[in-house]
Amino acid sequence: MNHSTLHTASYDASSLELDVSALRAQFPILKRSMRGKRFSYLDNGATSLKPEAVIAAESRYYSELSANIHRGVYEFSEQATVEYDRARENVARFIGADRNGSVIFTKGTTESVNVVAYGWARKYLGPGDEIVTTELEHHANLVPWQEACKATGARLRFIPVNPDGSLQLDGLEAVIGERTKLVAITAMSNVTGYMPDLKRVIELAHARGARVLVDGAQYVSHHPVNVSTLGCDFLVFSGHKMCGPTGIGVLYGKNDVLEAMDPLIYGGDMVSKVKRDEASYKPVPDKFEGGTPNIAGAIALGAAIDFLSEVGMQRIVEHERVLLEYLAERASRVDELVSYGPEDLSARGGIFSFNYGDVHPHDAGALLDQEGVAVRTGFHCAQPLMKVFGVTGTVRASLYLYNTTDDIDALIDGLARIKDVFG
Amino acid sequence: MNHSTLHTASYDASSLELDVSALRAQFPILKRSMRGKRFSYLDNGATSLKPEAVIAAESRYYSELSANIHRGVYEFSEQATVEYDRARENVARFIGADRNGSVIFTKGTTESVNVVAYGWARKYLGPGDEIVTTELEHHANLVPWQEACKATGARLRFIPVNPDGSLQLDGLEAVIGERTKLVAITAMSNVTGYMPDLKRVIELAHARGARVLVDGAQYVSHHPVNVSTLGCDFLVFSGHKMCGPTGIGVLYGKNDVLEAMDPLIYGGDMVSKVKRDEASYKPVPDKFEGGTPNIAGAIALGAAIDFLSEVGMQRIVEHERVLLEYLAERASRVDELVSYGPEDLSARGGIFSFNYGDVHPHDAGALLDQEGVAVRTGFHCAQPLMKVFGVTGTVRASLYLYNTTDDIDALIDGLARIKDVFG
Amino acid sequence: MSLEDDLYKEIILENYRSKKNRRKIEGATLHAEGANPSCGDDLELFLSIEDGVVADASYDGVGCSICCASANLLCESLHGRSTADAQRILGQFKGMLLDELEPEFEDEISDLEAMQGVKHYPVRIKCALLPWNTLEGLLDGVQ
Amino acid sequence: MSLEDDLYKEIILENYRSKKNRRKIEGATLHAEGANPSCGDDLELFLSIEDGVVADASYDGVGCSICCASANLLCESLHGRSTADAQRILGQFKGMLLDELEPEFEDEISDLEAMQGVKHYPVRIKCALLPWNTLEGLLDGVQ
Ligand SMILES: Cc1ncc(COP(=O)(O)O)c(C=O)c1O
Ligand SMILES: Cc1ncc(COP(=O)(O)O)c(C=O)c1O
Repeated sequence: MNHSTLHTASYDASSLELDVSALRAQFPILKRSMRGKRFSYLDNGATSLKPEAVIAAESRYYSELSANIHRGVYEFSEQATVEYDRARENVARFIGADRNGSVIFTKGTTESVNVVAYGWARKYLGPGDEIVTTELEHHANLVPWQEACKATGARLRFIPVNPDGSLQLDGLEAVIGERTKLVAITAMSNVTGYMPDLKRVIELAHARGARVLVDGAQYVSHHPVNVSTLGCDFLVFSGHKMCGPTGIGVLYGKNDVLEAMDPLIYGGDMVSKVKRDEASYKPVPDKFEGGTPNIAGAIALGAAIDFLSEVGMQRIVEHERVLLEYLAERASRVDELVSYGPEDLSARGGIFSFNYGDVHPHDAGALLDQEGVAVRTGFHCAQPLMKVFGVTGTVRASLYLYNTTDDIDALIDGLARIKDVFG
Repeated sequence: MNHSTLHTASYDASSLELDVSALRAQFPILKRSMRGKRFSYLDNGATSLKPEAVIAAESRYYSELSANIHRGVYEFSEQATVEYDRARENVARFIGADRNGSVIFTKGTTESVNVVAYGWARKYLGPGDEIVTTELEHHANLVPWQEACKATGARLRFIPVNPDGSLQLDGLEAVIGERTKLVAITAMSNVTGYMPDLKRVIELAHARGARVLVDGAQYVSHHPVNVSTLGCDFLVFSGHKMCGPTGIGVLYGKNDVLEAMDPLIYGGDMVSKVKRDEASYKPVPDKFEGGTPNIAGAIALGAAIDFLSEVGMQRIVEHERVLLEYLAERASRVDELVSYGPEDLSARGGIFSFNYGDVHPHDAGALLDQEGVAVRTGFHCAQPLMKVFGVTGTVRASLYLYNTTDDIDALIDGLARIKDVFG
Repeated sequence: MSLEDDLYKEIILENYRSKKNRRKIEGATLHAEGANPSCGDDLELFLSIEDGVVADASYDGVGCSICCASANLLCESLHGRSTADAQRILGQFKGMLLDELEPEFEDEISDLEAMQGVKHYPVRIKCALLPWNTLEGLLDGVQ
Repeated sequence: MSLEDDLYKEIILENYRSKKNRRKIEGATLHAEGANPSCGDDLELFLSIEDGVVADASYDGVGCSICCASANLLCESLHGRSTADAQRILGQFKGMLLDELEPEFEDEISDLEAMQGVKHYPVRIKCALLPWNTLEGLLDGVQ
C-alpha cells in the first residue's frame, strides 16, 4: 500500500506542537546533507545536535572571558565565576531543585553515577546490604553498582523485565526489602523509551529506608522534571543529550546525603585547609568539584537550558509523542520489521528500537546511512536487556524537538533499500 | 630612576623569539580591554587564553558533526570517531610517546592524578609502602596521595623545600628508598616556576623499583616534552592551560602499568562484555574512558597542539625566558617588592610570585585589575609551600607566548597605584 | 564604577588601618577562628560578654583590607550591644551583601553601609563576610 | 564512493550468504570464540589441522554481513594451507586493512581483496577483522 498517502492524510504538519522549521534553522548542522542526502538525524539517544545559542555560548566564554573561576580578583575571572554559578542555578531551576538539594557539575551521567557509587555506596554499604537496579539499565547505571558490590560485599538485585521491555512492578515488594539501601533506576530506557512508574518505586524504597538514584540521561532532555515533587535522592544526567556540549553532566543530590558523602576527585578548589598529611574539604557543591571544572561546558549547558525552556519541555513531549505514533504506525505496515518495547506508547518516550528481518543491525544502519539517515545500531550499552529480547542488537531511532515526519519517512523508505541488498 | 628608559634600552622587541603581534592577533580576547585599560593577561598559570583555531575547532565539531563516537555507523559519527582518535595521536606525538605508552583523555590534571591514586595506588600499596612527593606540589598532586595513604596504610613522605623554593635534592637517597613505591613530583612549580631535576629523581626512583608520576600541568604547556627519553611512568596535564578548552586533560602512562591498573570510572564504552553480575573491560585506553567523553574538547585540544607545534615549543621557552628576565630585572628595582623562588632564573619557567610591602595579595590584585592587569593572588593551591615561605599568599604573574614587555610594564607600573592607596 | 568609590573608600581604609580593635582579649567569653584559606584570610574574633551585653570585641590575624575593615567595623558596632542586637545587625549585614536588601543601620553604626560597595566585587564578598560568619558561629553557640 | 562499490559488493554478499563454511566442526583441533559485543558480532572459529596443514576450517555464530563474509573468506583461503601460510595470509589481510599495505594474495585467494573497500568505513574494519583476530589467537597458541 502507499504509505505516503496514508501519513499525509492522518499526520499533517499542523498536528505537530512545535514550529519545527523555525527551530531547525537554529541548528547549524541541519543545513548539511549526509552522503548527499537530506540529513535525517535519528540518533538523539546517543547525543543531541546543538543550537547556535549553545555553540556561541562556548565560543563567547573563550573569546570574551577565558579566565579561570574562583579566587580571581580581576574582572574577567569574576565574570566567569558569576556565569559559572549562574549556570548552576539555571540547572537547579530546570529540575525543580529547592534549597534542600544541590547541583554538582560532573563530566557526564557516567561520572555522576560513579561519584555516588564511590562516595556513598562504598562508604555506607556492607555485607547483607542490597542495591536494587533493573534489567533495563544502561551499563552506566549497572557496572558501577557491580563494582560497589564487589568492594563492599553488598548484593546486587534486579527488578526483572517483561518480554516487552517493561518492568515487572507487581513483585516489587519482594525485590525492594529491608536490606535494600539503594535503588538505582532509569527514568527512561535508552533502548525502548519505556518510562517506569518512578513514583511507585521511590515511595516503596523510601518506606524501606532506601535511597533512590534516578538515571535521567534519556528523560531529563525530553520531559519536564521536578526533583522536589519526585522525591528522588539523586538524579544524574548529561549535557550533551540536551542540546548542551560534551564533557559536562550533572549530579543532583539532597544536601544531607551529599554533605555526608566522601568526594571522588581530590585536588585543588575542593579543599579548605591543606596540611602536609591531611586536608579538610569545602562544603557542597565545591567538595565534589576538584580541579578546574569544564567552565565553558557549564556555561553552555546553562545556555542549552535557556534554549529548551524557551521551547517548552511540555511541548517537546507532545511533539515527540506525535512523531512516535507516526513512526509506530508506519513501521507497523512493514512486514519484516520487528520492534521492541511496550505496545502502549504512552508509557514511552521518543525511542523506537527494531530489527528488519534477519538483517544484522550493522548492515541495516550502514544502508540507512546511505540514505542520509543516522540511527544507532548494536547493544546500546544494555546487554542484559538485549538478552531479554533474545537479540545481540537492534536498530534504534530516537527523536528530538527538531525531528519531523520527513525524518521518519526517510527511515521507513530507507528500509526498502535494505530489502534490495539483502532481501 | 626611570624604568621605561632602562627597559627600552636593554630589551627591545627584536630580542623576543616570537612575532608576538602576529600571534596576538589570533587570540580574540586580546582585542578586549579590561576596566577600560589594555588587557595584560598575566594569569597563565591558572589557565591560558584561546586562539581562534581552537575556538573554531570546538564550534566546527558542533556545527558539522555533533555525533557521538564509537559504534556509529553513519558518516558524521564515523568522522567524529576519526577526529577523536586523531586528537589522541596528536597528543601522543606532542609528548613523544612511543608504542609502549598510551594517552588517556580525562577532564583535567586533577582527574588524571586521581585515576592513578585509585586504580594504581589503592590496588598495589599497603602498610610499609611509601609514596614520596614534595613540599612544593599543587594540591592536585598532594591530596589524592594523602587519601590513598589513608585508604591503604601507606606512608606519605616529602622531599623538602629550601627557603628559596627549590628542592633539597642532596638528601634524596634518604627520602626515596626501598619502601618507596611511587614518586609524585611536579615538573614545574605553579608558584615559583621552579623546575626540579626530574632526570635525577626518576633515575633514583627507578633504581629503587618505584614508579614516577610527573605533574606536567605547568610544564607541558610551555616546554618541549619527550616522555620516552624522560622515562616517567605517568605524565598528567590539562588542556586549558595549553591554549586548549576546559574540561579535557591527559593521563599518559606506560602500557604495562595501565593494563594492570583498575579503571576509575565504570560505565558504557569501557566494557567489553556485561552480564548481570559482572563485566569485563576493554583494553587501554578505552578501559579508562567510561561514558561519552568530551569529544569537542579532545578535538579542540588536538587543534591547540597543532597551534603550539606550529609556533614551536622551544621558541616559546626562549620567549618566556626573555620576558622573565625582564620582569625580574624591573621588579628588582622596586624596593617594597619581595619575590619568591630560586634566584637562578634558568631553573625556572615563566612564573613570578611576589608580595608588595605588607599589602595583602588580594588588595594588590584588585588594584592591578583596575589597571587592566590580570594576576592571581592567594595560596595558589599550594598551602604547604606558603608555609615554607611564611606567608598566607602571594601575587603571581605567569607568562605565555602572547605576553610582551608591555604586559610587564603594566604590572610594575601598576604597583605605584598600590602605593597610592596603601602606601 | 571605580574601585575607590566602591572598595577602597576612605572609610574602609580607615577601618583597615585602625589598630583599636586589632588585639587579643585575654579571657574572652567567646573566641573563634575563621579562615578563607584560598585568599589567605585567617582571623580570630574575641567577644567579652557581661550580663548579655558585649562589653568588648576585638579581632586579630591576617586578612585583606576588606576583611580587616569589616572586622573592625564589626567590633565597633557591637560594643555595648545585647547579643540579640548583635544577631539583628549580623542579619542586616549579611542581607545587605547577599540578598541585595537595603540595610537600616542606626546612625551610630551607619559606617557599616560603607561595605555595601563590595557587592560589585563578588570575590570580595567572602572577605567582607568572614568576620561576620565567624560571629554567627559564636552567637549560635550562645543560644 | 558508493556503498555497493566498497562494502556491499556482490562478492561480499555471496560470501555472506554462503553456508558452506558456516557450521561447527566436531572435534576440531583448534577452536575459539571472538566477539565485538557492542556491534553484536559473536563468532566461533574452528580449524582442523592435520600434519601442520589446515584440513578444514569453519565458523558459526552471529555477525553482520562484513563480519560473516570475512569469516567465510578466511575459511575458504585457509583450506589446504600450512599454518605458516595461514600466518602470512593473516599478516597480509591485517596489513591491508590497518596499515594501508597493498596485499599480494595469490590468485586462488584473491577474493580476499574484495574486503579492501571496508577501509573507507572505519567502524566496519573491526567487523572485518573479528574472524582474523580470532584466528591470530588460535595460531599464537600453535607456536
Ligand atoms: C602544578 C599544577 N598541578 C595541577 C593543577 C591542576 O590542574 P587542573 O585544575 O586543570 O586539574 C594545576 C593547575 O592549577 C597546577 O598548576
Ligand atoms: C539511560 C542512559 N544512562 C546513562 C548514559 C550514559 O551517559 P554518558 O555517556 O553521557 O555518561 C546514557 C547515554 O548513553 C543513557 O542513555
